[in-house]
Amino acid sequence: MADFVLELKGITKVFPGVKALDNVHFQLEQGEIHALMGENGAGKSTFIKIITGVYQPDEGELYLNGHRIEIRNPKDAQKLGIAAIYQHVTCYPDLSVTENIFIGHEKVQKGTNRILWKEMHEEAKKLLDQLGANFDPKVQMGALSVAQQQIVEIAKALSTNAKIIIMDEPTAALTKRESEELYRITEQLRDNGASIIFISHRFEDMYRLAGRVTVFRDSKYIGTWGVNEISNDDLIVAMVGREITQLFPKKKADIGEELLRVEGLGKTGYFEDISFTLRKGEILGLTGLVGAGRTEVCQAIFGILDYERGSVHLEGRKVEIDHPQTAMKLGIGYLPEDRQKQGLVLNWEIGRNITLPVIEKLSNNGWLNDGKESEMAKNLSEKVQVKANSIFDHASLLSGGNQQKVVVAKLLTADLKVMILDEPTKGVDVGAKSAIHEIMSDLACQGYGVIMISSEMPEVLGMCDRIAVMREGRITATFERSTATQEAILEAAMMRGHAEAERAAI
Amino acid sequence: MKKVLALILAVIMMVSLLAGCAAPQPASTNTETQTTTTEQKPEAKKKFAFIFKNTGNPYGEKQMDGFKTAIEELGGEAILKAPDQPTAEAQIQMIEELIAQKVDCIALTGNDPDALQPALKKAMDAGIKVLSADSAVNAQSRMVHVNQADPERIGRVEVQAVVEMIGGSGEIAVLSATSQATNQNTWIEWMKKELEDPKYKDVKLVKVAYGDDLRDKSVSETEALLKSYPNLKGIIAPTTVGIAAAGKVLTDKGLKGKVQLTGLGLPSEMAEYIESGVCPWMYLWNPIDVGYLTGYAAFALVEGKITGKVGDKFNAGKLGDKEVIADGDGTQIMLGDPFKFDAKNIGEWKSVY
Amino acid sequence: MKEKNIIAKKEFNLKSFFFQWEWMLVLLFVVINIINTFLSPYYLDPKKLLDATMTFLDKAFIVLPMVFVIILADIDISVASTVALSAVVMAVSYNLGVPMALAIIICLLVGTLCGFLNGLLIVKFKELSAVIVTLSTMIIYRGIAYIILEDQASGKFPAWYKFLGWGYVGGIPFILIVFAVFAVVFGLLLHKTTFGRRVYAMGNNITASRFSGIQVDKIKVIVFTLTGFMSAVTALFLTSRMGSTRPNVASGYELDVIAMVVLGGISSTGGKGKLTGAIISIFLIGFLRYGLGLKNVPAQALLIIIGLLLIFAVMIPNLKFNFKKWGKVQKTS
Amino acid sequence: MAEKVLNKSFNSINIAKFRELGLLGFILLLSIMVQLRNSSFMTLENIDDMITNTAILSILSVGMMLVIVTRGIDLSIGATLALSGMISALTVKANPDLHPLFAILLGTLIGMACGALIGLVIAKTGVPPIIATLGMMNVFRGLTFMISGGKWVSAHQMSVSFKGIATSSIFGINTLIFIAIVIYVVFYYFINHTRTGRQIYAVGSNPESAKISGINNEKILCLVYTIMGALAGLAGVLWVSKFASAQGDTAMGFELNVIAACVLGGVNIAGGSGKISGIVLGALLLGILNNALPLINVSPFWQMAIQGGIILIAVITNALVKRSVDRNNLIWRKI
Repeated sequence: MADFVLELKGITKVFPGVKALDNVHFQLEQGEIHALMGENGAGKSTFIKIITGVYQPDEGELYLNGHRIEIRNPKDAQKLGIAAIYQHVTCYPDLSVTENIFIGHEKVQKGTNRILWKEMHEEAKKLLDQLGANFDPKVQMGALSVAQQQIVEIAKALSTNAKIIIMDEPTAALTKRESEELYRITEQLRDNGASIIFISHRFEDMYRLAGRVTVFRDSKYIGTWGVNEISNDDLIVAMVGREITQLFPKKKADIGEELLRVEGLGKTGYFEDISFTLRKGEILGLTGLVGAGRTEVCQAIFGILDYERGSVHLEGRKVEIDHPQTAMKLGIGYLPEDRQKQGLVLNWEIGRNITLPVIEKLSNNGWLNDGKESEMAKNLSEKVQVKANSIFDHASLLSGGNQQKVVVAKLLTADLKVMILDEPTKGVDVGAKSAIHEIMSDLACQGYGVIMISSEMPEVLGMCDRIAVMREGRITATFERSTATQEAILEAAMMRGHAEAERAAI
Repeated sequence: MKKVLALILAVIMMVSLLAGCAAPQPASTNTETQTTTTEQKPEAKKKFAFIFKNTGNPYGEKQMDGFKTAIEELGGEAILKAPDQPTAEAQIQMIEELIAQKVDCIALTGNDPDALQPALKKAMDAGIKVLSADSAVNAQSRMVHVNQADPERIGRVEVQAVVEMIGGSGEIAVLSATSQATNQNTWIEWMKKELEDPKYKDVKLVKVAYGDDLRDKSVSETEALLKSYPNLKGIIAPTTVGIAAAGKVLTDKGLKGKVQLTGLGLPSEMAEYIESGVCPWMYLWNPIDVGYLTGYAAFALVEGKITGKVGDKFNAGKLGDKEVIADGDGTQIMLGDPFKFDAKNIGEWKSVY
Repeated sequence: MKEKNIIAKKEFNLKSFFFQWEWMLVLLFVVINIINTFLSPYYLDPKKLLDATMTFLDKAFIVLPMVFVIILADIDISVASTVALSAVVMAVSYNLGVPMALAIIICLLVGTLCGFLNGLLIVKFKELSAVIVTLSTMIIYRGIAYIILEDQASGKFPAWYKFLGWGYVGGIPFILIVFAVFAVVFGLLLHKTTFGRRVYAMGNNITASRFSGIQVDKIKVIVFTLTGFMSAVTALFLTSRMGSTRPNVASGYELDVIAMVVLGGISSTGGKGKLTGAIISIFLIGFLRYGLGLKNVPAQALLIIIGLLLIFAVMIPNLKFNFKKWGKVQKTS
Repeated sequence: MAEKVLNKSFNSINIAKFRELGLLGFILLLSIMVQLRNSSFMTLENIDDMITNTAILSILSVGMMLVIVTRGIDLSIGATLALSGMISALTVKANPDLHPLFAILLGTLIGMACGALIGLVIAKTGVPPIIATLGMMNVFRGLTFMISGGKWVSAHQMSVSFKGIATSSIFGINTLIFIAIVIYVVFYYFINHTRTGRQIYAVGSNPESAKISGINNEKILCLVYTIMGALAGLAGVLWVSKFASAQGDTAMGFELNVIAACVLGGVNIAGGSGKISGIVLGALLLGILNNALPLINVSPFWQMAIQGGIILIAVITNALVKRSVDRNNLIWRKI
């Protein structure tokens, strides 16, 4: 058992004011897929960056095949055969796919050091084919979908002939079908002799792939188990440090009269002929593949995008929404998909972030009122249970789940009727996830209408009263909670005609 | 809250600083700390300031040299200043600085005839003598102007020169500095007046181009002139950058003898083209003398020998006696006629300025 | 898990209060004043110091709105041309017989319009950055000034107009008083109103601001319009100080103004900085120039000193606080 | 899905091509209009003049493009140009027998040193490029005045061989143009076919990822500003040789022309993209404007406004064209 491909002993990393890793251990066996789990902020990302040489540990030792090593920079890691696929895809949008794959280890002619474009394009094409992707490697990276970019990242890892591959939440942005494709690729990599560290929040990822699982909590090492040795509940306890009684705490809400009605909404190239209604106390799920136009429809209702055809009716009255401010005044709120880019001012204090949408209302005719602001910020951050010492902590210092809670708190500031939540639990740890679900359920009980965009099937089935499925810009089916099944939804999301889709739709 | 506090503290700091200033000042007699030459008089030396248009201009450096020589001959202290850009705004700031230094006299070559008026008035109100040199400021903002040469003479002489070069008939053009340069515009006016004379009926002024005293622009303007007017026979460039740039273009294009060039230029810049014959001859005054005369005039103003009225006379060292004469609604002191540089004398001048 | 109480009261932290860029500037300001006092016996004269402010405060009016522009992570390099155009239009309309008071209003309108146009173009063509838009309008505005006035100067304003640039109220220069009033107004606007808060939000993250219901386009246009307006105010005072105007006035002001703003600790990447910093840096640069001018330091040396000051002033806090910032960056990643 | 992507990529390639074609079309249109007004425009001689005058601008644009690709800007190049021009002119004045190649080398080295200094300040201390170069602009300009002592170096003080750099020709092409073409070719190869060249784009496209990919961002930044400095230094020598005069205020404000050429040439000010062919066309457009406006007798007072207007129209048209192409793409997208 001494022969681990990679072993880390007693790793500690301290940043000013924070201990990001505290005496952490890890052992990776040859040819295994090893899941690394933990809540956001448990130290997983820092841990990876130590393996890939982005950070240096303050204490502790690294062993590769039993030899003590030091990884001073990412280049060292690359030379040692370690590659990482990061959570937020780290691509170069202006460069071609080929370049993205080969950046840092381009093929060059010996002697002249000229880049061999032709060879690289061919090699890239080969790698992509191997991964079942059929786009042209000369395409600009920025023109690809997130899932395709993920595949390029994997191709990049393959191209370095990496022996150790780290995947940091690769499935977070993927749909079920795309995840399946990823599972297949990951297993293929393992079969070819690579050892893989797989980080994910999704239990299904772990069960599907991993042989062993290691859990971190609060920067500390909790333990390592074989996947079959540990129950789901025990794993949650290990990660969260407490028991979570109910993953989808859907409470029964009284469904009232119609709140929002969308009729024949269309925008060339994005979505067509979108009609649905939302009633008081109802949670409407909007699902489908990433890129099916769900986000665009909701952003059009919220006034971020404009729509070219159709109409939106609020409480029976036709409304024109040309700007988010109008939407908010009418009582429509939107929780954006990307909390870091669209939801938060990261450099700002929690309090300021929360009150930003209603700053005008809290002011005395335009003059800031610090007292009212802190009061509201305090109340709301307690209500959504943000883990922070004060409302003056910077949002950038919070973990992903807590950041998401702050964004939810922002939504609660305004006097809303309709709330649109776009992937509210994406990349959020188990604890925060259930907290967000609870808030959502409470809101419905209070008579709000909630639209939830989600790609995660259990979440959709567990939380929604009704489910609308979109495919390529159109609504293809609507299900009542009682009649919805995973298979039916998948069928509506993919339909016939796409050979790949059929294959992926289990 | 912090911001307000910071603001208040900053204000307090300022106030206390100013309050400190109000405290009795050190006696003004021991303010002179550095002495460079032996003093002729027991009390502090009188201070004479000269502000040129901009720094890094050899023409201006020579003027300042001349001014300094004169003032040192007379036993005063010369302060030479020039802003980094030729703007009136910068000169106003320098005038304020000189007023604060309690100089006795400010001489300057104005970057704008009118814009310096309020600042110079303020200086005169503070008892400082003000005169302009070379590039005049308006009559209200000066006591007297030292004129390097009569603009009428400059304008007429240049037309006469170019007409002689081209043999009495043909198309000519003017390549000036910026479109708002006062000196150049006055000269061009006089050129046009000279051309009205019937004896120039065969000479046609086709265009006034502006090279903005920039090398690259002057070059492309010259090239445009040559192309737009293929029959062009002569160019007058009454500006040092313009004439050198035109000389370069004519040399490169091998147009020596086909297109004649004259104007106002620095001998050092133009030596190459005068020696080669591209520019048979040109004119300029001696900038050192302009500065020197300005120095003597400044000293005479401070000593009270002249007041800037027409008819005042004073001795200007090696330049002999000079008289104040009328100039529009102001007065001026004339240096003399422009000096002609040709292949014979350029050799001895090219290393001087 | 117990519900934790979240603190909502800010504690006054003496260390962090003094650990601010503005104090560094104040310190620098004091040092410069002390050095100047030693260098020149003429420096420490309150009346002359007040007079000195008159020479650099004209461009200071643009510094105030430029702080907003740079907090928005934009830039406006057309300000000097706006000054020239509004000054020229004012002078020309006065000389065409328009009463001076009306000519002043026209001047302010022209400046405001120039700024509004910048803002509109920037908002309507988001593909073009503010640098490109204002680079083109910089050339266009001054070009129009040339078309209007050609090679002429225009002036001969009524005598009372001179008061703006040269007058005193109770021994204090009028321009200083007006500047102080504007400084307070802009300071309150930036730090005490919802408008200012939104400007900061946009500078930090414009997408999140939009999603939070802020009318980002409207605010951007307002900020650029304000910049145009204040450029026209500069035009008023500059023209008064010069007594006449030309199409080439105020050339190079844009770089001076930006230098002052950045020295004041307003980050060119947006979202950070305070108005006080910019105001201190106006006086810092102004008095530094004045002091060195009194010593008759050559213009070229002045250029070098100010250039180095600018670089070092921005460099020093970067070096000093590096590890602190570094920590934050790492934690978020 | 795959079909959609192919479609998309096809169009994105098209847009890049379209930008340059559009610019080329605009240049042709402008040329025809000028030609109709003044027939001497399209003569060989005038074209030669025009390209010679544009050579220096386009050399500098190459360097500026690299700087902008890394999300930076360099305002100091006018001053760097003046400084290296002045020092090499003074050297030539002191040693008339100096081989012109040595003068070129000297100027380039001085510019390189200036650029390296800027690069170090920006890369090592994190001072924003606009501030660092604004400060250095003042410093270099001041140094130029100090070194020259306010004097100019004039034509007669320069050796014939030195002045000959700009007037001579190689293989029948004016040396300036020849040097410019060599620089285009070298840099085309450098940015497209070498690792370091591609890393410049990687750093500009996504600095964070570049760090993770093991690219030394600081080294790349230093390199880019050093190249810019070296090109400015080279341009300084060429400038002085071309105009046969070195002044303290040489090329004041020239940096704005260079930035304008880059912007017209489609270099994205937000970093990550820019092509040699684009900036050559951008520089050419500016060169044509400078050459043509005096030729067609436009009043000097109108020239500035016209130039500004054309720059604004060019960038706005570009934006509008790109929009309509994008919209067309959407219509073709099947829903």
